[in-house]
Amino acid sequence: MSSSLPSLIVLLPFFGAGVMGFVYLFVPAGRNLRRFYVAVGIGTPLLAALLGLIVVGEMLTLPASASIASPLYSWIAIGSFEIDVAFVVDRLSAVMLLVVTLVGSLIHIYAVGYMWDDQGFGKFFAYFNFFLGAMLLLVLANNPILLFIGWELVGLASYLLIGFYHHDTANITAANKAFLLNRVGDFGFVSGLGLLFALQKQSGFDFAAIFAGLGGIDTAMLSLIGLLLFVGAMGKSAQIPLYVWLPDAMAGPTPVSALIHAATMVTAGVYMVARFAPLYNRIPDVGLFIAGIGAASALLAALFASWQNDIKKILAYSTMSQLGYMLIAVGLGEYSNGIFHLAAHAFFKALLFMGAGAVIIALHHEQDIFKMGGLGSRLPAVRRTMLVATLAITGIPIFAGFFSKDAILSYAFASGHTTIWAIGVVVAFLTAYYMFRLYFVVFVAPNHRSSRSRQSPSLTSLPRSMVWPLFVLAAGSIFLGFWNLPEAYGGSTWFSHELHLADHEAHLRFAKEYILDGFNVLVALLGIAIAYRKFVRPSHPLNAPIHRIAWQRALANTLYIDTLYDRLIVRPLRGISNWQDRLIDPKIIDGSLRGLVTLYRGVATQSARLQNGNLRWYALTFLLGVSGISLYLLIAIGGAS
Amino acid sequence: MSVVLTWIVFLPMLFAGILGLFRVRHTVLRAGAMLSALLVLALTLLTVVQFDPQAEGMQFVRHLPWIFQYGITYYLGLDSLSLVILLVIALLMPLLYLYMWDNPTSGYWYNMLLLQTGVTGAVLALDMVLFYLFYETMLLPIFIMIGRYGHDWNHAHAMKILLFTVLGSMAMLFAILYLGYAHYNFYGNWSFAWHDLARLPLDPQTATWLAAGFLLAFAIKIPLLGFHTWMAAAYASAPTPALVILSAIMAKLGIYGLWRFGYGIFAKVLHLYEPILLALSLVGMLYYAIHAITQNDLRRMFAYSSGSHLSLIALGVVLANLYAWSGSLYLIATHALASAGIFLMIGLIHQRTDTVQIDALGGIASVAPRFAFFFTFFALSIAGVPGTGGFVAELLIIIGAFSVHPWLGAATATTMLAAMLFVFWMLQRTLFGAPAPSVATFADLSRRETVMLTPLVLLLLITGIAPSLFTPIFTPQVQEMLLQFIHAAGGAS
Amino acid sequence: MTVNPDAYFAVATLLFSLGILGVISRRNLLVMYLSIELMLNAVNLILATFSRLHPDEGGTMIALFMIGVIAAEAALFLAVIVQIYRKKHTLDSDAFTELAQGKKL
Amino acid sequence: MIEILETSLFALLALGVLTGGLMILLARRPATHAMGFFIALLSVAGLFALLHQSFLFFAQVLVSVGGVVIVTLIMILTVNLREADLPPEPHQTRWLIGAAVIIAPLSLLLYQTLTTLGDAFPPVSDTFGGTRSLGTLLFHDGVLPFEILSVLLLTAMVGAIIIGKKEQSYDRES
Repeated sequence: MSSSLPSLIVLLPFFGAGVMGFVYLFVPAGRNLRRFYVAVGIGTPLLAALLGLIVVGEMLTLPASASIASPLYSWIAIGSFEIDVAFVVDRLSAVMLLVVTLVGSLIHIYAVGYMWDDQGFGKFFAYFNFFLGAMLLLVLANNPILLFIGWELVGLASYLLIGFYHHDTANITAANKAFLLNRVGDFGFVSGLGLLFALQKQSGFDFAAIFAGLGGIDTAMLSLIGLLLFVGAMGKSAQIPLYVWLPDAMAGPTPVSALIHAATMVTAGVYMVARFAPLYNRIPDVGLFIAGIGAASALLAALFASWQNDIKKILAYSTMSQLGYMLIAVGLGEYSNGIFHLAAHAFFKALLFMGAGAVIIALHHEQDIFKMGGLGSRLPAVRRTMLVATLAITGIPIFAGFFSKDAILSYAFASGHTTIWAIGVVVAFLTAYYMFRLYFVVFVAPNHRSSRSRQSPSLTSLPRSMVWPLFVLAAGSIFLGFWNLPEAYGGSTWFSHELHLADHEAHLRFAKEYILDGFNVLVALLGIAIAYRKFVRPSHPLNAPIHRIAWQRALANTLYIDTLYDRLIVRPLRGISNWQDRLIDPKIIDGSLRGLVTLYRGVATQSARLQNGNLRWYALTFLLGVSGISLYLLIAIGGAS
Repeated sequence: MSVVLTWIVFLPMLFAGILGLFRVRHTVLRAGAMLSALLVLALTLLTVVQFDPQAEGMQFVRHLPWIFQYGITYYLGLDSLSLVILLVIALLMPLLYLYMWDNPTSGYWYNMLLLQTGVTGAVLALDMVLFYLFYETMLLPIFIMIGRYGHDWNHAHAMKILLFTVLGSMAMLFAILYLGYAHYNFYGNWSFAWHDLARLPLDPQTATWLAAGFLLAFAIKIPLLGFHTWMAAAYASAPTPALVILSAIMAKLGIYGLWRFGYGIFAKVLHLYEPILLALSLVGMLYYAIHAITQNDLRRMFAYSSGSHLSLIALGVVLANLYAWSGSLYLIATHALASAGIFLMIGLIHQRTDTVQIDALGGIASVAPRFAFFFTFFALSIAGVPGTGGFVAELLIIIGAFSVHPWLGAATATTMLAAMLFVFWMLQRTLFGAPAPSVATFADLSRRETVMLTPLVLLLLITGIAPSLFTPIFTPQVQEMLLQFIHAAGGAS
Repeated sequence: MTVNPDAYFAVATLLFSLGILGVISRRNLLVMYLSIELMLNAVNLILATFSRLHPDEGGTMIALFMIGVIAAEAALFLAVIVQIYRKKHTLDSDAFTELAQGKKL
Repeated sequence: MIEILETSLFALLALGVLTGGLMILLARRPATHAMGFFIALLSVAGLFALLHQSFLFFAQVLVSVGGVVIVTLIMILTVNLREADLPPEPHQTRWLIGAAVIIAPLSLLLYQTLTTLGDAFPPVSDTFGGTRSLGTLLFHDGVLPFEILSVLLLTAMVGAIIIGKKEQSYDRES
C-alpha cells in the first residue's frame, strides 16, 4: 500500500531547516525572531512525530510483512542504475521512525530552553531540523543509495552541530574529526554498495530487489560486501577502530549530544545491519565478526568510561558501550533484540544527556563531575529522572534496560557464544560501576570542593521546557521494557514479534534464563556497591583522582589512541604533502623540465658564440660544412672518379 | 537553426569588436559584455530546448568550406558532450561579469569576451584545424590576464602556463597535420573533419604516435599527474575571472579533447595508453588531494583540489562504461559550478582582506554568516556531500569503476576521502575560530554578490537532488558514443 | 698541346685553395681581399681551360665578364678597406665584430 | 721543340701563380702582398695565353694587372700602413695548418671533379679566343649581360667614390 505521509514526514524537517536557515541568513538581525524559530523548529518535528504515529497506527492494522511505500520521484536512471526517491515504512523503519521523531521532538523542546540565550538560536534549530530530516531520510529510505545519502547528510549535520560553537577551534577540530572518521566509514559503505551493484544481476536497486537477488552472488563476495557495509557502521556507530570521534563530539551543545548519541545518528549502524538482515543472515561469519567488534568496543568503552571525569565523556563512552551491545545482538542475528535495545537506549540515554545538560547549565557550563557533587537536593527533578535512567542503563529489573540488555546476553549464551556473553557480563558490571560513580559523585556525595573554592552556590534555575521532557523520557525508560516482556516473565515478546525480522532462533529453558538474569543483576549490584563504597562512603576526601600508575593513566587518556592516529595517519599525510610541495613538484618534475631548459640554453649559448661578428669564424664554420660535405662525397661516393 | 552555433561562438567577439571600435566607457562596456553574455545564454538555452537527446550524432551542424585547397572547413556541431560544457560556459559568463562589475580595467573585459569565443569555439569545433585554432585562441586572453592583471609572480607564471600548454598543443598540431596528410594519402583529398579522420585506416604504430601527440596536449591541459606543475602557479597568479575559466572550463576542455578526439579518433590504439592514463588519474586524484593539505594559499589549495577532481573525471573517461562516462560528464558540469563558486568566493576574500593566505584568515563565520554559509556550501559540494551534484557524479563514477573491477572500484571510492583531507581543515582555519585581525571588518555578502552566487547554489542543489532532470539529456548519446567506441576498439583486437 | 688540362686544373685548384686559406687563416683585411681576388682568378683560369677544352668560346665570354666584375669588386672592396682603416686605424678583421649579437659571450 | 718550350713556359707560369699566392698568404708587409698579387695575376694572364685565349690575355693584363693591381697599390700607398696598424697574428701557423686540413677534402674533390671533364685539348682554329670571334659571340649571345656589366661597373665606381671619400659631418655617429 502506498501513502504520501512518509514522504511528508521526511520533507517536513528539511522544509523547516530551509525556512529557518533562509530567515537566519537573510532577514536582518535585531528583530526578535525566536518565537518564529520556536514555532517552526518544534512544530516540524512534532508534526512529523504525529504523522509518524498515524502511519505506524495504520501499519499495525496491516499484516506483518506489509509495508507502506511512498514513492516521490525518480532520482536517477542510467542504465540499470535506477534509483527512486521513495520512502517505505515497514515494521523496522516504523520503530526507528517513532524513536527518532518522538525522542527527537523531546530533545527539540528541551533545546529551546537550553539554547534560549544563544546568539545562533535560529541557526541551531535549522541545523537540528536538518539533522532530523537526514535521519528520517536514512531510516525511511527504500533503497541503499537513498539510505547512504541520509547517512552522509547525518554526518554533515553532526559536523555542523558539533562545531556549533565555532569560535573555539577545539570544537571545530572535534567536528572535523567526527566527519572525517564518518567519511572513512562511508568510504567502506559506498564501496560495499558499489560492489553490490556491480555484482547483482537483476534490475532495480531497492531493498526488496537486492534481497531477492542475493542468491546470485557467491558467498565470498557477499562477505566482502557485508564487511564493507559494516565499515560504514563502524564509523557511524563509533566502534573500534573508528570510535575516536565520539568523545570529542561532546564539544557540541548538550542537546546535540543527546540527539546524536541517543536517538539517532550512532544507532544508524545498528539499523543498517538490521536493515540488511537478509544479507547478513547469509554470512554468519561476518555476523560473528560484527558481534566481536561490538563486544570489544563495549568492553573498551566501559573501561574508558570508568576513568573519565567529564560528565559528557562518560556518557559518550557509555553510548559506545551500549552500541556494542546492540551490535552483538544484530551480529549474532538477534535483530529484534538489538533494535529493542536501541529503542530503550534512545530513551534512557537521551534522558541521561538531557539531565547532564541540565546539570551543566545549572552549574554554568561546568563539566567535571568532581567539581560538582551534592546536587541531589538542589535539583531534585533532575536527580530523580537521572536515577531512573541510571537504573535503566545498569539493567535493574523492571527498567527497560534490564529486559533489552538481558535478552541480548541470554541469547548470546543460548547460541553458544559464551565468550561474548562473558564480555557482556563484565561490561554490565563496569556499566553499573561507572554510571553509579557518575550518579553518586554528582548528586549524592557531599561536595568538598564547593566549600573551599568559591564555587557559586547559586544555581541557574532551569526553564520548564528543559525539565518536563525529562519526565516523559523517564516514563519511557521505566515502561518500555514491558513491550518486549520475555516469555520467561509471562510476556509474549510482543515487540520482537511485531517487528517481524529475520531473527535466528535460540531458546533457553526458563530456569536457565532466571539464573542468568539473576546473575546479571547480582553483577550490576556489585558494581553499584563498589561505586557506593568508593564515592559515597569514601575512606578519604573525594577529589578528582590523580592517576599515578601507568595503566590508570593510560586508561584515563583513552590508551593514547588519538595520539596514535595522529602519529600514524595525520602526520605522515602532512609529511607527504610537504614532501610533494618541496621535493617532488619543484625538484623532480619541474627540475627535470628545468634541466631540459638548461640544456637548451647551453646549446643556444654555444651556438651564439659562432655569431660573434668575426668574419673569419663565419668563413671557417661555413667551410667546415663544405668540407664535411666534400669529405662525405669523397668517402661515401668515392669522389668524382 | 544551424546558424545558432555561429552566433553563440562569435557574438562575444563581435561585441568586443564593436565596443572596442568605439572605445566605450566602462559603464557601456560592462553593459555590453553582460548583454552579450545574456544573449549567448539565451541562445544556448534555445539550443538546449531544441536539442534532441535521442538523435544520433551531431546537431545544429554548420559545415562550410573555408580553406578548400587543404580541406579545412568551418565545421561546428553539437552533441550532448559539448552541450554540457557549452551550457556551463554560457551560465558562468554572466556571473563572472557580475563579479567584475565594478572593475574599470577595460582590458579585462575585452579579454573575457575573447576568452568566451575561444572556449565556446573549442567546444563546438569539429574540424581539427578549427579546433586547434580555438584551442590556442583561448590561451591568449588567459596569458594576458595572468600576465597583466595577475599577482604574485604573474609574469613568470603566465609564461609557465603558456609554455606548458603550447608544448602540448604543438604536439597536437603535428598530429593533426599528419592526420590530414594521411587522409590525403588514403583518399586523395584533404580533410580535417573529425569524423573523416576517425575513419582513417592508420596502421597501429602510426596511430600510437599520433595518439601520443593528442594525449600530451590534453594531459597538460587537464592536467594529469606529472604534467601539472603549471597548475598551482597559474591558479595562484590568475585574476579571479580568469581563474574561474581556467578551473571550470579550460581544464574541462582537456577532458573534452581526450573524450571527443582521443576516444573518437584513436579508439583502436587507446587501450595501449589506458593503463598509463588509469594510473596517472588514479594516483593523481590522491596525489593532488594530499598536496592540497599543506597549502597555505587558498587558490593553490583549490588548484590542487581541482586537479584531484579532474583526475577523477579523467578516470571516469578512461573507465569507459556507461556509468563512469555519465558520471564524468555530470562531474564536468557540477565541478565547474562548484569550483566557480569557490574561486569566486576566494576572489571576494581577496577583495576584502587583500590576502588569500589561510594563516592570515580565520573566524569569518563570526563576522559574515552569509558568506560563511555560501563558502561552506561550495567547499562541501567540492567534497561531494550528498544533496549536491558532485555526489551524484562521484557515485556514478565509483559504480562504473566497480563494474570494471572491485579493486578499481575501491581505489576510486577513495575520492570520498580525498577532498575530506583538506576541505575541513581549510574551513576550520578560514571560517571558524576567533576572528583574525584581517577579517575584523569583513563585510558580509552584498546583494550583487548574493545574486552572483545564488544561481550556482541552486544549480548544485538541483543537480544533486534531482539528477533525473538532467541525465536524460545526455545519457542516450553517451550510450551511443560508448557503443561506437567499443565497436571501433573491438575492430582492432 | 703537350700540357694536359689536368695540369691547368691543378694550378687553378691550388690557387683557389690558397685563396681560401688566406681568407680563413689571416686576419689582415688586405690579405683577405687579395685572397678573394686569387680565388676569382682561379675560377677564371678554370673557365678559360673549359673554353679551350670544349672548345667553346662561351667560357671565355664568362671569364671576360668576370674580369669586369673583379674590377668592380676591387674598386668597392678597396674603398671599404680605406674607410675602415680610417675609422679604426687597423686592418685586423677581428676588430670588426659590431654585427655580433651583443657582447662577446 | 715547341712542346718543350710550352711545357717549360707552363711550369714557369704555374710556379709564378703559386709563388704569388704564397707571397700573399704568408707575407706580412703590404708591399710584398702587392708584389705577390702582381706576379700571380700576370702568371694567370700568361696561362690564358697558353690556352689560346688571346683576348682574355689582353683583358687580364690590362684590367687586372693594369687596373686592379695599380688600384691596390694606390690604396696601400694612400693608407700608408704602418707596422703597428697591421693586425697581430700570433697563431698564424696554427691557423694555417688547421685551415689547410679543413679545406683539403674540398680541394681534392674540386680537383677530382675538374679532371673528369676531359683528357686532352682538341685542336682549335687560330681565330679561337681572338677579338673577332669573341666580339661576334658577345654581340650574339652576351649583349644583355655585357650591358648589365657596364651598369655594374658604373655603380661600383660611384659606390667606391662615395665610400672612399673622406668622412663627412653627416656620416658621423650622432
